[in-house]
Amino acid sequence: MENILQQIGIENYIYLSTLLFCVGIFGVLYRRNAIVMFMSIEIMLNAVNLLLVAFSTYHQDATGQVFVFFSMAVAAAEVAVGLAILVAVYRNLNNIDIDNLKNLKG
Amino acid sequence: MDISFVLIILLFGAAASYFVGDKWASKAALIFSTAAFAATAYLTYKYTGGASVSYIKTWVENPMIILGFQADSLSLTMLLLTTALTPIIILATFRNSINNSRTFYALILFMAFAMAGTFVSVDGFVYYIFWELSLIPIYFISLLWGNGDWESRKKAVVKFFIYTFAGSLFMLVAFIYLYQKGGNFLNTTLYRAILTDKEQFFIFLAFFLAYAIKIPIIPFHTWQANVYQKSPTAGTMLLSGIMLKMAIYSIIRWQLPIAPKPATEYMYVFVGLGIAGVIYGSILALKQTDIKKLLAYSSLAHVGLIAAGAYTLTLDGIRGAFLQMLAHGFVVVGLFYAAEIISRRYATGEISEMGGIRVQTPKFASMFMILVLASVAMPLTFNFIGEFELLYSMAQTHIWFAVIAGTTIILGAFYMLKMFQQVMLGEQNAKPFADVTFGEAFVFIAIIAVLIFFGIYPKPITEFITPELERLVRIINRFN
Amino acid sequence: MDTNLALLLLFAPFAGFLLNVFFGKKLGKGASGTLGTLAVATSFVVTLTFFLQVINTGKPVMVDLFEWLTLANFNVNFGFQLDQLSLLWLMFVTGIGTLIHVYSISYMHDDENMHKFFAYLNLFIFFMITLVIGSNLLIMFIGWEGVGLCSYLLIGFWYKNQDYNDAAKKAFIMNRIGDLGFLIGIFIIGYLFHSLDYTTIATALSSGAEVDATWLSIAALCLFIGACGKSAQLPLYTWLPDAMAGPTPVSALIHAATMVTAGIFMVTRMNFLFNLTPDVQTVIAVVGAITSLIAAAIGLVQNDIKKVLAYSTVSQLGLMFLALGLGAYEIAVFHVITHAFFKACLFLGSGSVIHALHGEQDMRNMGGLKGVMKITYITFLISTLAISGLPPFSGFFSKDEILMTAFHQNKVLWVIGSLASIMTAFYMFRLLYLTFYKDFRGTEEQKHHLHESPGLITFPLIVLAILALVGGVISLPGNSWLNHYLAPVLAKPAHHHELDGTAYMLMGIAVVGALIGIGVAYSKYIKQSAVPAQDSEITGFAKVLYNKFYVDEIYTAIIVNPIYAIGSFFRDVTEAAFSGFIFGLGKVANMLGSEGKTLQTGSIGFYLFAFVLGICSIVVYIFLAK
Amino acid sequence: MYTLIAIAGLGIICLIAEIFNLRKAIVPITILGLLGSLALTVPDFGHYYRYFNSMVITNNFSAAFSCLFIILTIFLIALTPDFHKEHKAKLSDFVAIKLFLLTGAIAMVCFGNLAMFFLGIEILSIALYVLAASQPKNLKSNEAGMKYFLMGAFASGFILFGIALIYGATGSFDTSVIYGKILENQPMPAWYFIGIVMMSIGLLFKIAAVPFHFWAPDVYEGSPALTTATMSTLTKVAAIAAFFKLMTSLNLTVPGTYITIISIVSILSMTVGNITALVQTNVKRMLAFSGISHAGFMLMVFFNPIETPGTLLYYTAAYAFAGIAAFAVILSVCGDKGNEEVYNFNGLGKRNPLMAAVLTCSLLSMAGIPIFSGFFAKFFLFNQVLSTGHVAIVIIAILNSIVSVGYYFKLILAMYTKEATSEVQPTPVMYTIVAVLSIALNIAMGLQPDFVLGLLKI
Amino acid sequence: MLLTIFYILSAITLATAFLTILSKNPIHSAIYLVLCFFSIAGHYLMFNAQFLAIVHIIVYSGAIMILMLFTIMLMNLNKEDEKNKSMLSRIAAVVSFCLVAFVLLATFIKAQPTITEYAVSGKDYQSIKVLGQVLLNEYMLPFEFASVLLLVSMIGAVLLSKKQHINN
Repeated sequence: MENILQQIGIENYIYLSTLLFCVGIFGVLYRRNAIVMFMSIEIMLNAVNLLLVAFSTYHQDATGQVFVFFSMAVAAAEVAVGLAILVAVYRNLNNIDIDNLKNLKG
Repeated sequence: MDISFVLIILLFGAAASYFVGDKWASKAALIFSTAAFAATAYLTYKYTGGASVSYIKTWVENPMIILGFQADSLSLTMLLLTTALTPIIILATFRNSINNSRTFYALILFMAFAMAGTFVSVDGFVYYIFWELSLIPIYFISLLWGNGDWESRKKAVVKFFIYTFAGSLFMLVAFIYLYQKGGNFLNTTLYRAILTDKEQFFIFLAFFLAYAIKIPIIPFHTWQANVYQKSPTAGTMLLSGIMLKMAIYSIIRWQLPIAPKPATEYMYVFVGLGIAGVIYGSILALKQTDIKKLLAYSSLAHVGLIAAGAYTLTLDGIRGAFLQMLAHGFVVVGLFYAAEIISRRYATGEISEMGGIRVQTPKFASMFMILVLASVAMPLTFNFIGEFELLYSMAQTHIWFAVIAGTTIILGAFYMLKMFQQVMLGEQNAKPFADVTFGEAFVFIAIIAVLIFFGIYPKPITEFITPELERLVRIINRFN
Repeated sequence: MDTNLALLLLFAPFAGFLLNVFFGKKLGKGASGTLGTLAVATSFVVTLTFFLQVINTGKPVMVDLFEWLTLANFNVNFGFQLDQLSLLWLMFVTGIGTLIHVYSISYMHDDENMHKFFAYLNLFIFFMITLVIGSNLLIMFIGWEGVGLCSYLLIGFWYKNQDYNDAAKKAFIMNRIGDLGFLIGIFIIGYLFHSLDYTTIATALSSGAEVDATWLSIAALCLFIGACGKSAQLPLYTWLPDAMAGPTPVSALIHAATMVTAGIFMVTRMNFLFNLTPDVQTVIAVVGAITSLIAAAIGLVQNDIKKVLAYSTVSQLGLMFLALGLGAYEIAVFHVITHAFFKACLFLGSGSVIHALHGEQDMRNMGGLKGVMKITYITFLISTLAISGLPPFSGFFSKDEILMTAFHQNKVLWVIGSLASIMTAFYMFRLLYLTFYKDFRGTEEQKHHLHESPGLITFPLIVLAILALVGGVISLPGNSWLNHYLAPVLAKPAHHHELDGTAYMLMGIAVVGALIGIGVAYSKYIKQSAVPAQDSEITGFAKVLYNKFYVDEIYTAIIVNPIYAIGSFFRDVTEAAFSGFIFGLGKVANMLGSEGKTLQTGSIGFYLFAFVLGICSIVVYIFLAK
Repeated sequence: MYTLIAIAGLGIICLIAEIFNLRKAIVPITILGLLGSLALTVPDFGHYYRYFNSMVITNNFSAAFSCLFIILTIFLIALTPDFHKEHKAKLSDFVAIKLFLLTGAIAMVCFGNLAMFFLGIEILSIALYVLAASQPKNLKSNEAGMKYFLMGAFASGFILFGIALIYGATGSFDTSVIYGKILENQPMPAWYFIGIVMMSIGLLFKIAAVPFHFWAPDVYEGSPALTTATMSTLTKVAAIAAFFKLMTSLNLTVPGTYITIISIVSILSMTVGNITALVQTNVKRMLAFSGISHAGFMLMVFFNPIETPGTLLYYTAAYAFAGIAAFAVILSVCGDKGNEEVYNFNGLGKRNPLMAAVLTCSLLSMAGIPIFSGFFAKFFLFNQVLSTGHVAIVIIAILNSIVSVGYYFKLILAMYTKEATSEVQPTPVMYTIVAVLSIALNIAMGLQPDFVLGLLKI
Repeated sequence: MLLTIFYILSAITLATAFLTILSKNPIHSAIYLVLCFFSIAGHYLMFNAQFLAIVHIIVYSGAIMILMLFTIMLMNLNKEDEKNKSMLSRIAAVVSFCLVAFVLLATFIKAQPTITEYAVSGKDYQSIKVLGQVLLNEYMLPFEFASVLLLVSMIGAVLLSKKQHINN
């Protein structure tokens, strides 16, 4: 069986992942809604996952995909903790607007 | 028994003074400092008998740091100065009521320990550690037991600390740099380090910064007057009597032998700076209204002269610097003590509020007078010996140096006598002035005895230090 | 034996000093005075033994005690050289010293600090002896500074009066200016000869060693500056008149007879050096001549009895320097000795007068004392005649020798010297007339208490007056014992003036000049009964003279005030600038910190933005920038 | 390896103990357990072991840093009960989280595979997010948690991205395999180096180096003080140690530009940290900036990475012990004041001389004044850097040290020269013990630097 | 053919990702994100990584997104009431997006090695069996360690959400 990358090219995946990663960065910077920022971070992580899978294929090696599992676990854990913090913030502020969190500065 | 024993006594004394409690702290401090003096004297005796009293041990393997306390005649002399002045300084504090005195005396002894360590270390790094260590106690002594309101005191003391700390950090860099060349920090190794002219220049400069600030040489002196004024007198005595000698000693011991080329090349600059300090300090002293500030500026003038002498790189200059260092150490402690006695009784440092004291206490006046005379280098006092050699060395370098620096004997007499006149003479002061107590008189007499004895017969000291100095001068002039 | 005796010579006064300092108060006034006097008398006796010994053997006594100062190229020993010159000096130092001590016992009897006075006097003698007998320049310098110190202490003896203290301080500082010169001279000599011993230097010079002439001249000049300070020559003479603030015995001892002659001693001591530097000799002669003239001029109009004597001292010292400058060392020494006799007598006499008047020093408030104070008057008269240069009083011989030498070498100097002598005769007789003749002009109260001084005061006066009368015999023209005696210590043979016609003519001129001065004084103060005007009424050139050519004011304006001004400048400007610079660094750091603080906005968006920018710049730098 | 297992087990024991109402026993057991783990770690010295297909590699470096982490955790856990005395029910959680955090930290220094490294750093981070936000009622704590979480997750993305690129370049996550690939001398795809840079950025974020430092002051200030203590000591040390290990094990052939970047970041960190710290009035914030500057100092080890592991250990240990001591005092002073402004320290010198002395010592140590180990740390560092000839950066570091004295002394001055503004409160014994012990360790290191340096002698 | 699919999928991925970010309503964002995840799963499928694709969908779309949606609902955030960020910060966001995208892409383009022949091992490397073996043999320790991670986040979540009982 032929390597799929023969047709598409690893570079395309790199570009795609990079773009997706940048979109994630953009999202974190652009939005003030914390939950959407979380989502953007998920996009970033997914971009990397995609890259890992692409490289896994590139090397015809399973470890890359295994690593994606860990990455997913991490993503899940992060989201869990993140949402817990979010809830705590919401309880105090009644909103999750990140721009309200500017008390610590200077 | 070797030289580390003295350090241990002082350190242990610091701990002991702290733990015996406020009531006995001063006595404990006195006992331990006297014991240190006795030990030093004994060691000196042993050393002159040909025994080695050094202590050398490797401390850290990599980088190679050697816990080396070398006893040669120079370090022993300085050690003697330190341990002799410490009990005197402690004795001088006896009449004061000091809060938290156990900490106070512990800090004084700790400082003596650090300064003693600076004088005897042969390893540049260990030397540096002691050098810095000595800053901390004086910082707290000046800060916590000083005079004047908190804000100005804080400003002065913090400035002093940061300033001197800043200077010495450059010295540390220089040491590390030298270490790269030599492989250890021993001064003998560093003397032999092969350095290009440029390296020597920068190393010299780094050392100079550290020492110029500590001595202080103008224009690095701005911390001095304020700190002297704000510190408690014990602190001022420690600073002016011993601590600034650390820097001059270090010039002779470290800076010049390690990097003599820039010193030769730019000799006029450094000697000139020292001499400028003489004039500058003297003229400023004339305008002071606070007695301790006046003495501070006089000290600036004197140490400027000493530094200038050391930078002439001649045997006379360096020996003069060394002798004058000892003499100045004693005389300045005495003068500050006198100032302390007056300002304690009159609760002011303002000269204008003094006067008419001699009528009330001729004894004190005489002793003060002798100190004033010693400070203006009256012959037959130790200071004359030092000043003569210093000025002579400058005359050898360039006659105008001697002429300009020599104005110190005129200007010095001018401000000191002016001060003495305003402080002591005149119609009886309305405020009563209690006669000196036995303890106070003892301090003065001890100092005066030293000054006059060595003024008449300096041979023991000169003979003791000269071979070592000659060796150093040979090293310093190795490129010519 | 010699060593012990020399030490006794030196330390007898020092012991007196110590005893008086520590036990003087307990001993009581009489005992402390006696103690002090005995101490000096002991020195005198010892001096006498040495003197006779040296006259007999002709060899100086050398004492080496120990090595004092170690320098790279040479050592300075603590050693003494008791030769003809120093012993001669010691003779009158200890001799007159003893007399003045005796005098002081009575004079200072009312002072509560009498023991201190004697302590200081003894200390002074100690230092003076050190100065004289030292075997090298540095030992001389010890004494040099030491006598300066004692002068300071004694001028400011009544320390409650700040004016006196000012005078004392001024004396000390002026001396120190000279001392610096002296020190520099010592440095150069040390550098040139690698020794400070007189004998070594003399040997080196006489053996014709290669010595840089310029440096030698500079050294000589520097030494002379030192002498100017100590011996009150232009431009450093202003302290001496002020020094009259001290008790009168002090003025007699220190500021007339002994200390102020130290400069002459030093130049004579170093004559082998000065001989080789003719330029400097010229300078010395000129300075001496001008000083004598100016001081005499100022002396013409002074009204304070001691000030007149002080200016007269300056003037006479000028004459001595004139002699030194002309290379006539033995003549200068001769004049020193005669001057010591008559000037000490004059001062003590004036002290006696002041004593009688309870501290009054202004001559305008004196007069008519001739009748009451017979002994004082007579001794004073003798001394006045001596200083005016009338034969056969001692001053005639010494002054005449000086003028004669000047005449032979430089007519201008001779004229100046003669003028000064004439003025001297005038103001001395002015002094005499105003004080002793006519009617008493003081208060009734004073008049009531007028009395002759007690024996302890008059005895020294009598002795000194006799010496002033006959002192000239030690160096009579044509047959000078002194020249003979001093020959071993002088590098060049003494001047010998034939007693030819010129000599007699010059003597005649001098006597006539003196008589003119006396005559003018007589006509003005006896015939016309003039009394000097009050301070405010003095006008014209007299005012300039009365105010001493405003020298003090000029010095204040061009030296002291600028120093203070510079001090203010340093204190207010440069100190602030240096300090401000350091604090400024701290301020800059703080300012930057505040700026940095504003960066910390608290906004996550901004933080992330910075994060991203950081990444971009790093990536660009590493991967894209080439 | 066994350390890791033991500590994870200890965490679980903590959780179980809570269930069985053994709350009082938690802390003693934990501390004993940690001491036991310490004993387990010590034998690792001098050996090189690989465990589980090279997932974990222990050597001197990992053992030394593990020991340091364990000691720091002991201190931190000892401080916990008093700090959380109002939330006793949560004690086991806090202790357990700290223990897991420790496992993460240890994983970061003994990883043999990037997966372990990644998991380790994530455990550490997530535990810290939780701890930072662990006062849910407190808005400051929320804000700190939120900021830290968002930015931390963002940075994790970069680390992950870097790992992916390295994998792409080498086809493996195993550090020794990667190292082998580098040694093969074949031209590496450029991804590899991009990956290194990405990971570096992520780690620079963790150690709070400029310009990735912005989170630190805010988070330090907002977090509960004990968390701040953890962050500024344990976390920072773990991050820099991991960074160091990563670089030395992966990064053989860096181009010069990389070192330039490191030195620029180092200089910026020192300067920005110190200068900004000068104007702070909140102690935690000030220490945050001081931590930033120390991160700059620590980064200087990369100039001579072969020689410097000992120096790094020494520096970090000195810094961490001083930090623990300082925070123990801060906890005792500001425990229930709700803020950590400098004025709270007014008059401490009189109120509680011992604590004041400890804080003074620790600040002096951080400022680099002998004989405290902070000084030696700086000295060893400068020595190493100078031996590679980078004089300029040493000079800049020196200038920064001077500036740093300014703000450290502000606190000291407050303690000794100002009158107390508040009542005297009893200091919990544990705080005192921890403070004294840790400053004693600091000073002991100063007196016997050879011991610590010798642990990592090459 | 595959390339076309790749482009289509990529377009969907990027578009939905953008829409996630640009939607005002968080619910819409979430739904776009789910779509984005699906498209990524499509990529995985293209790589023939079926197991991973399924896991991906289960974990992200099934767990994480549900959690998020749940939170959104819980907080009543399904409104478009979010105030926009200031213009400046939005411009900054756009600028930094463009910048970072440009820089990274440029870097990768510059760094791109020319690969003509991709390795084909012929071995099975992404079936469930292989992945399971790798995960539970070689990667056993990280696998276990991940449990610690999850435990921490669990404790953390509980700790943060637990009602506060003072001294109980």
